[in-house]
Amino acid sequence: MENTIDIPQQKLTKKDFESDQLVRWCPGCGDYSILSAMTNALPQLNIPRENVVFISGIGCAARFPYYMNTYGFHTIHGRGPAVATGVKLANPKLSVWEIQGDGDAMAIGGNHFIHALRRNIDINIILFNNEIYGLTKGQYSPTSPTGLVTKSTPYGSIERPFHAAELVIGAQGTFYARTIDTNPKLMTEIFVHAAKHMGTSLVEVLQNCVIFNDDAHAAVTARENRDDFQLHVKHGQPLLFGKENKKGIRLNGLKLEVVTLGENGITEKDILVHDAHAEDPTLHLMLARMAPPHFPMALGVIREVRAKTYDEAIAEEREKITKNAKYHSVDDLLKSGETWEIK
Amino acid sequence: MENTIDIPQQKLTKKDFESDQLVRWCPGCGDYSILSAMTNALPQLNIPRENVVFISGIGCAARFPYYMNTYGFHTIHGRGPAVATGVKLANPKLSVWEIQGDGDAMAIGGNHFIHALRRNIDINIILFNNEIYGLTKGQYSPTSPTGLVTKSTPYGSIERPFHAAELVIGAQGTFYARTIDTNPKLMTEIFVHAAKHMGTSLVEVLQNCVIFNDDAHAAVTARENRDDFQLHVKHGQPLLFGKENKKGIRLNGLKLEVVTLGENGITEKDILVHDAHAEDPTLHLMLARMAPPHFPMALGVIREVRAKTYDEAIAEEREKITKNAKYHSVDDLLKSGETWEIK
Amino acid sequence: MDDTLVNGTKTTKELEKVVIRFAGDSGDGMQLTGSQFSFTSALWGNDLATFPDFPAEIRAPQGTVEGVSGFQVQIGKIDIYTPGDQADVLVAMNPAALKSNLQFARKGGNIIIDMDAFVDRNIEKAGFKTNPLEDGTLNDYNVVEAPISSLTKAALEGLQLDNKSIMRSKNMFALGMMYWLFDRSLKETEKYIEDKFRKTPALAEGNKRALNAGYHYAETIEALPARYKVPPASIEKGVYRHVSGNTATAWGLMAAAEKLGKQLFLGSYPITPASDILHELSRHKNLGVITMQAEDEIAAVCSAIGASYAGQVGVTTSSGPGIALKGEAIGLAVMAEVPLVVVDVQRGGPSTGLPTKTEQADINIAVYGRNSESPAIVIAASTPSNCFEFAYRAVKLAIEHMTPVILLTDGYLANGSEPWKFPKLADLPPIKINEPQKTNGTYHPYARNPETLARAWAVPGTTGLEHRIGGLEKQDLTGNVSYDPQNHEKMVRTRAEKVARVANYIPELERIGTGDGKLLVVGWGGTYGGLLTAVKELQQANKKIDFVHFNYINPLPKNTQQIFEKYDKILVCELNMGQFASLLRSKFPGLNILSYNKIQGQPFLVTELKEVFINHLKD
Amino acid sequence: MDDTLVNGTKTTKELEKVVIRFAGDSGDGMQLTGSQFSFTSALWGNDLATFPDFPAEIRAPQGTVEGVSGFQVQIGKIDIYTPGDQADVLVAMNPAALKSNLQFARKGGNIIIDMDAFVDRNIEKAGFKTNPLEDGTLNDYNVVEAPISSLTKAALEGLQLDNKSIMRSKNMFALGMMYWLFDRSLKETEKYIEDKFRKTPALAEGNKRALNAGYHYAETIEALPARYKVPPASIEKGVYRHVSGNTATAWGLMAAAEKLGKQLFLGSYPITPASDILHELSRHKNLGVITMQAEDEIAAVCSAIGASYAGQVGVTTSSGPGIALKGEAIGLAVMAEVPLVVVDVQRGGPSTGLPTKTEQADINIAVYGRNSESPAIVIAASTPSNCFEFAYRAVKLAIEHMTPVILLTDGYLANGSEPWKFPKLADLPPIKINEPQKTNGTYHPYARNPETLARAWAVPGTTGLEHRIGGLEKQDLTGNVSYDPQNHEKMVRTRAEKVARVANYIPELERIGTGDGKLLVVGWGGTYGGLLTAVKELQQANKKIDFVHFNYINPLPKNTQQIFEKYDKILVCELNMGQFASLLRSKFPGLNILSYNKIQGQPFLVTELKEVFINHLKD
Ligand SMILES: Cc1ncc(C[n+]2csc(CCOP(=O)(O)OP(=O)(O)O)c2C)c(N)n1
Ligand SMILES: Cc1ncc(C[n+]2csc(CCOP(=O)(O)OP(=O)(O)O)c2C)c(N)n1
Ligand code: SF4
Ligand code: SF4
Ligand SMILES: [Mg+2]
Ligand SMILES: [Mg+2]
Repeated sequence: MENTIDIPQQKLTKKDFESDQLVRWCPGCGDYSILSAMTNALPQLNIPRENVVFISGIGCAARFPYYMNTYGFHTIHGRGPAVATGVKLANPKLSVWEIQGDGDAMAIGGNHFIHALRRNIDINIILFNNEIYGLTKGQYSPTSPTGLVTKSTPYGSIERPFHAAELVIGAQGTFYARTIDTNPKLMTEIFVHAAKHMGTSLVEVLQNCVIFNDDAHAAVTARENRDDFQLHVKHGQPLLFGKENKKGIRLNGLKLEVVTLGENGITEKDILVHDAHAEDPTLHLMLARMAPPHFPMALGVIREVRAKTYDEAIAEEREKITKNAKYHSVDDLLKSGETWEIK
Repeated sequence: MENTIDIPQQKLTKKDFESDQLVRWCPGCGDYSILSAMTNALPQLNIPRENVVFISGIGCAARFPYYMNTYGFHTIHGRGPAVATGVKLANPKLSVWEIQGDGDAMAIGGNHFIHALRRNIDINIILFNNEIYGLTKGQYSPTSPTGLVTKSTPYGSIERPFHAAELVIGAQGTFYARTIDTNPKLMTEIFVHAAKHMGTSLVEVLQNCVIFNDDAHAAVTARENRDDFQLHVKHGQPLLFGKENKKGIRLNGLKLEVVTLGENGITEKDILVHDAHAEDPTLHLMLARMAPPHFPMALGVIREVRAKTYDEAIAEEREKITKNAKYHSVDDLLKSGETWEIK
Repeated sequence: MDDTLVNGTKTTKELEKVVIRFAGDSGDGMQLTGSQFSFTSALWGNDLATFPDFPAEIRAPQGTVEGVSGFQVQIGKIDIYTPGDQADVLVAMNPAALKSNLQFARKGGNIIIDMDAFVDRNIEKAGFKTNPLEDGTLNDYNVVEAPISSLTKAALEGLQLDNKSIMRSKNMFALGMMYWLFDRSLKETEKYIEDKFRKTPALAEGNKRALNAGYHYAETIEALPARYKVPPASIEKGVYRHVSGNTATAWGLMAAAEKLGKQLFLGSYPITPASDILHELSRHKNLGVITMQAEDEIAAVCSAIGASYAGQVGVTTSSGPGIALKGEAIGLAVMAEVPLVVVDVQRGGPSTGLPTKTEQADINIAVYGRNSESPAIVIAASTPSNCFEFAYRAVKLAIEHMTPVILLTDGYLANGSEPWKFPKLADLPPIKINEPQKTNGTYHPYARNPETLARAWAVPGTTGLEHRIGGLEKQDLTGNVSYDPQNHEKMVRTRAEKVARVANYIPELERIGTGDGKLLVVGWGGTYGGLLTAVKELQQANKKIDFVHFNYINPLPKNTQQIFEKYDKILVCELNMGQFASLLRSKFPGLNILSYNKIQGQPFLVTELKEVFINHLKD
Repeated sequence: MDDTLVNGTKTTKELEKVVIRFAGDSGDGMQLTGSQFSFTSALWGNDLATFPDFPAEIRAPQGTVEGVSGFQVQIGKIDIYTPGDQADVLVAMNPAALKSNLQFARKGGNIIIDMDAFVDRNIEKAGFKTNPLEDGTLNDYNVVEAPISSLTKAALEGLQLDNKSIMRSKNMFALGMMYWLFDRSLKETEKYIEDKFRKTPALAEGNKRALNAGYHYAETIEALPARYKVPPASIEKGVYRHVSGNTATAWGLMAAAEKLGKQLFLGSYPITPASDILHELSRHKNLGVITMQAEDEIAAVCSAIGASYAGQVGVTTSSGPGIALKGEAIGLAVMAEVPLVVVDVQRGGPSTGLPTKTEQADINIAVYGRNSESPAIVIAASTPSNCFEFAYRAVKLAIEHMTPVILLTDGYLANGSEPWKFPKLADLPPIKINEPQKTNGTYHPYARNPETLARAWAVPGTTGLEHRIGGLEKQDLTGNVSYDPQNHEKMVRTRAEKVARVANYIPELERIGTGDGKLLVVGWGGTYGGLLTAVKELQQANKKIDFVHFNYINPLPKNTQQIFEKYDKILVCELNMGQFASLLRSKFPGLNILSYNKIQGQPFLVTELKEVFINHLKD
């Protein structure tokens, strides 16, 4: 594995990762707290600043790289995963972060999104899901719920939305985590976790767009819903939630159900234990699909499976081929095969 | 629903659907039998020829429309679902078929593929999956297995493949069926079934490319594997297979397992019953994921769920809006709002 | 009005035309203020043109330069073709608005500011080092320092409105002042306010009070130099409305579809400054419109092609980066010979460029931006309101000639607006569909109309015309796939000739001028208003200068050569690096075709143009 | 060899050059036969050029016209620049091969057929109504009816080979005949056979037997009119190999990367006729090559941009439809000013067009096919082997000027091949990287080299140079986002000037001819061989005709105007509708620039060109 990361000379701080550019999101936008979580997370990774690259497409979210004091490339709409793939393959030592809005990732960029996941290239994709097109002033996105009234759906959207988790796992994704912009600590934790995963890490952040889709995630994020509608999953831990962790998730045939500890004789033993590392994604999909009002929403690392990354595979292949190679320079290659001399 | 289909004047036959063009696939190509199954299926649908449209992108598979004596449009690589969507919305009375190769559908066309499924527009997509790029003479495709040696992977592919079923269901697909080019009867049946499904029907045909990827599906399709590695699923029927249907699929926690009737006290009651109509796709995904050598491959209609189609939703919306509309012509519209007269 | 609005005693002065600019924070309601002023002036009988100047950021922090929103309107008793170069009156609601808009104010003009907003914190936020009201920055202007905020507050006292709502009425106070200044009635705006706040009477009352307070304040104070009168213009009789370029485009498309008795299918992906066409069309699904917000621009154009193929009017709308993505699919429509309308609302580039700014740099991609020999009809609208006409014509040409039409508008036309004497559907030119016919019982999908060379539109669902088409080269007549070399040459030339023959169906160029000038000014698209104004003003000053403006880019009008060859100098003025000039040079070798270019994301100024023309007339 | 190969007595005749064409079913091994003949001739010392003619279908049914595969080679004792217009000797292995290849045979030339294949069923399958050997179809040719199949069978008797393997050796029989006809040694091909069938000695033996049997049969029969001698050409000394355009392109890219000490990153999506570059590069991952078969062309170019941004040599390869998809991303590279090489192997269009045929119609999209003002360097290779040089130069220009370079080749160059005196890496021109420098401790990503105007290549991973770039307009020097109007104009002009200045770093045009002719023939790209041959032949006939060929399209060589202005007539010959001529007209108004165009998916014929030139010289 040539993918070893240099360790910086001195311990970096949050400040070191903040660029000198004025942050220009709308006041109150959820993007601010994501930015802050990121500048909190990076120093924990012990990667020199110059080895960190932020790539993005276009959108409000995609302005992110300008605000990071690292290398950054604000590319074109939806193509971030493709550019990031080129960056990572050109220099596997880099810690590559790719920032996408829901439109960027799942509308115009849908194809690159699923293919990055399939190839399992070792980059970290942070998906800012505000269920709206922010930058272009409020059209519905592929994650907007049916019925949403937006500039381009004055009578309410008639489309069925994607669910990021299902698309990610359907595309053979190896890492899927979900978090919310109102929980900085969880975000920071998950960014660090994502960075450490070898392969394409997909972190979906439920992000609030105050201007065009305010409170889209309130059913989960609102203070009063925190206990009943957030389930923080952890590998190896029982799926408990609610005030004092009194509620839990139980398997019933091929269905999940919410149960209360102590009621009807239910004990912790009945509660499903999270296995993020299972190759088979059945459980991950079931957890990811949970949503209010009948279920809490699962937050945290839902799937984390180790599979060979695309960059690893390339390095391995090169090593093998080089070992058996008959020539070692273009000069040799040109001379190989059928040649003749005119004297 | 304005989506009612005219009934043709007289009963049509297979011949009626064959065009006068010389079929130009390689001798032995699996595409021939798919074509034949299609010309078998269409007369059963009782749709007048002029209301049938075949749309395709580019590839060997995509030549299909030329061979059908219906309307046909051989468009550009990967964009068939988008063109087909436009066709269906422009005239919901049409029976729209969209033919794609695996590269066309899941490489360049990946985005349109998943979005057609998400919107659930009432078209029928037939995916010719030969796990290779045929027309461009043999490069690997997003469905090629890791390790496959092709023109562009002389040392074997290092990529992880998509599984069509998982991508389709991950994209909120409502209909997924799988069939094989060596079973004309099953193909015909499934094409008819797909046509009757309201919404995007996705039929994956395991197709053999004799030239560039011969026997890619032999583990399932070879005569000697038929019994042990094909499971023909039917809604409401137990998942039995093998010689004399002696083997079956049983649920064990969140896993499937192959069991033999009569062994260890196993009876038909232990065998899982197929429910293609379940909204929750957990079972469908588990079935779709089964593959040799440890499992048979599931063939038949694996998922078939009724959800409002995009074309239905548009028609409904229009009806509602029209009922409440204040104006009924562009003339009226121009006159509406703030106007003034210069005299 | 260089010669008219002067400081002086408080009298009423008559003006030919005047430019007013409203600027404030995004939340200050400047667009509304501007529209109301425009509407009232239109009712009064002025000719006018308006242009909004939106901030690039969605909602930059309050009080920053990035968050300033502007609205400019020129009104006149003469014909008005542009929103004007520089503001004779600038209304600046806060220091940031002043900071970013001072560049648009005419030296010697009037600046009305909300004094209350000029507190240290705001001044600093706006990026001023010192207070501009005190440091001489405004020496060249007549500054009216009005305590707009506090007076509004006072006027609204007792209305039980929260502070936010009160502050939101400031704009009405400013508008009231302008109504007094230009001697306009408050009636229309009062009516508008009542309509808008029907459900919140307190707000209605508040806004009306602010409006009146502003009016009376202006009447009272000494600071306002004079009262101005811009008498009604002599405007063609008829019923008018305001329309922006994007709205006019949407309506033109709808009108064409209705005329044809077909549905309008829009496949589009949002992009500034084109999105409003999608938004507008989404509102009219009762009029046979289908809008599909596609997953990307490629799906957008492909779904439109599918809809056209299936017999409806297929349209796609976008701007530069999106247009770049559509090239392959437009090529398919060229080859398959299906109608398709592509609207390109041009913006500043290259790449993402200056998304909210205007530019005219997509001629190249429209004319040349497809692989191989792939000719398309390219036309361009030239005023906000004639976007209607050219959108209509785009559909007409696409369907009558069975080929893609690219309609170029731009950010300036899209967002600008002007009064429009709108037509009746019955008066619009008919659109003729090429009906398919069988020859001896067989249908030849590539049989052609002998005059236009257009093939027929045989749509799925029609009994007996089943046929197959596609992107591979087609055999003449049958449309079957053909690799025959001679057939290929024939088909390439036929497709080119088909587009060339469109010249027989478009109007000839109209020359503005006597024809004996030595300088011909040439423009195309959205720069029409500025160029026309500059040329007319010089013509009135007896300069020998003529003008032609192109709405048809490919093919060119038939009389182009004939007009051009009379001039020593042909000066092509464009908001790009000379793309149309280059195209003209390639078509008319031997003529002296010069270029004047500006690439600043801004329209031409009339003063700037006049200077350039005068210099050219000198040597 | 119009004047040389004649029917007559069995003697040896000397020829200056001769064209041989092998044609048979896809499975008949015609490509191999042709290559062997070429290789043997090259060793013998002939100059030569070859071109394969693949069927459009993957594998059409045996015996049909659609399934015929051809290979043409011209060998000479003089310099050979093309595979030749028409075949002096056509080998047709079955009726379908005869049917589809007769058009390429010279009247009066020789046709060698496998008599055994001319049975009724095959004749009918090929689409002949009657037997062409009997109905007079071949009256104008000298036909040699050889029982190739049966003699091969006889020769291989007793070898325990199945019928399929025996029939597969037919091609060697035909090759043997050709070796006798042109007096060539069998040695090299025997060696090749031994190598190829090392693991199946019976096949090796069978093929050798067939080869020898053909040779001896030809020696014996009466039908062959004469034996021909094409003496060695006077060829520059050195070591040679055959190379096709696509292979040369791949190797040129690799050479540049190795010279730079960088990795070569190819992001590509398969498309005919470009895929072979991807295939070739995939084989050399031990030489610092990374190939990524992307999900589509957009991902392909974007990954290449990412790789360039991160400091490796980023390249993408495609053909027309794929190039159309890359426009938006190329625009990003223009704006971000990162190096990028885009190889466009042109094919017949528009849309999917004629995917297996050649054409030169992508100048427009290469030069103009991006939104807004988005200049790119455009260069074109002109022979199969100089694809190496221009691929190398494409990398050099992209990196030294920090901007995208589009390299145009075409299907004819890509698949054609010729002997190539390949260079040593050490002899190739150096490639200079613009190294980033800090000014007073700060790094300005948009600081420029004062001569080239290129910015530096500061790659992620470099300590202290962290910076952000993107597709929005950049502030001069800092590269920060800027909406400033003046800055925008400056940056648009700077990017244009940067590309214009590339003219200072490319060779001037070389004129072939005396300079006193009145007709200047102009070509570009892959038509070089044909044009040069035609012009040279006329020059030898003392016609006043000169020739310049362009490898640099944008910018043009500095001396273009200077050369052009000497001529009354400038005749631009292209395999399109006149795209380069149009570009030249737009740059050099006032010159008499004419066009000769052919759009048939086929290269120019020398005879055709000579006729055109003679006509132009007349009036
Ligand atoms: C090719 C192209 N098409 C369209 C656009 C316009 N555009 C910019 S961002 C955007 C969508 C933004 O939504 P999302 O990705 O969800 O990001 P958000 O702004 O919500 O963070 C669109 C449509 C563009 N810049 N380029
Ligand atoms: C834009 C574009 N890119 C690439 C191609 C070349 N191309 C044609 S078909 C094809 C892939 C064919 O594979 P698949 O879709 O699996 O169909 P199959 O031939 O196997 O039936 C490719 C890469 C093209 N025609 N257009
Ligand atoms: S528009 Fe929405 S997403 Fe964009 S910056 Fe504003 S609040 Fe955030
Ligand atoms: S290449 Fe393969 S898929 Fe294509 S026609 Fe031949 S056998 Fe069929
Ligand atoms: Mg969003
Ligand atoms: Mg395939």
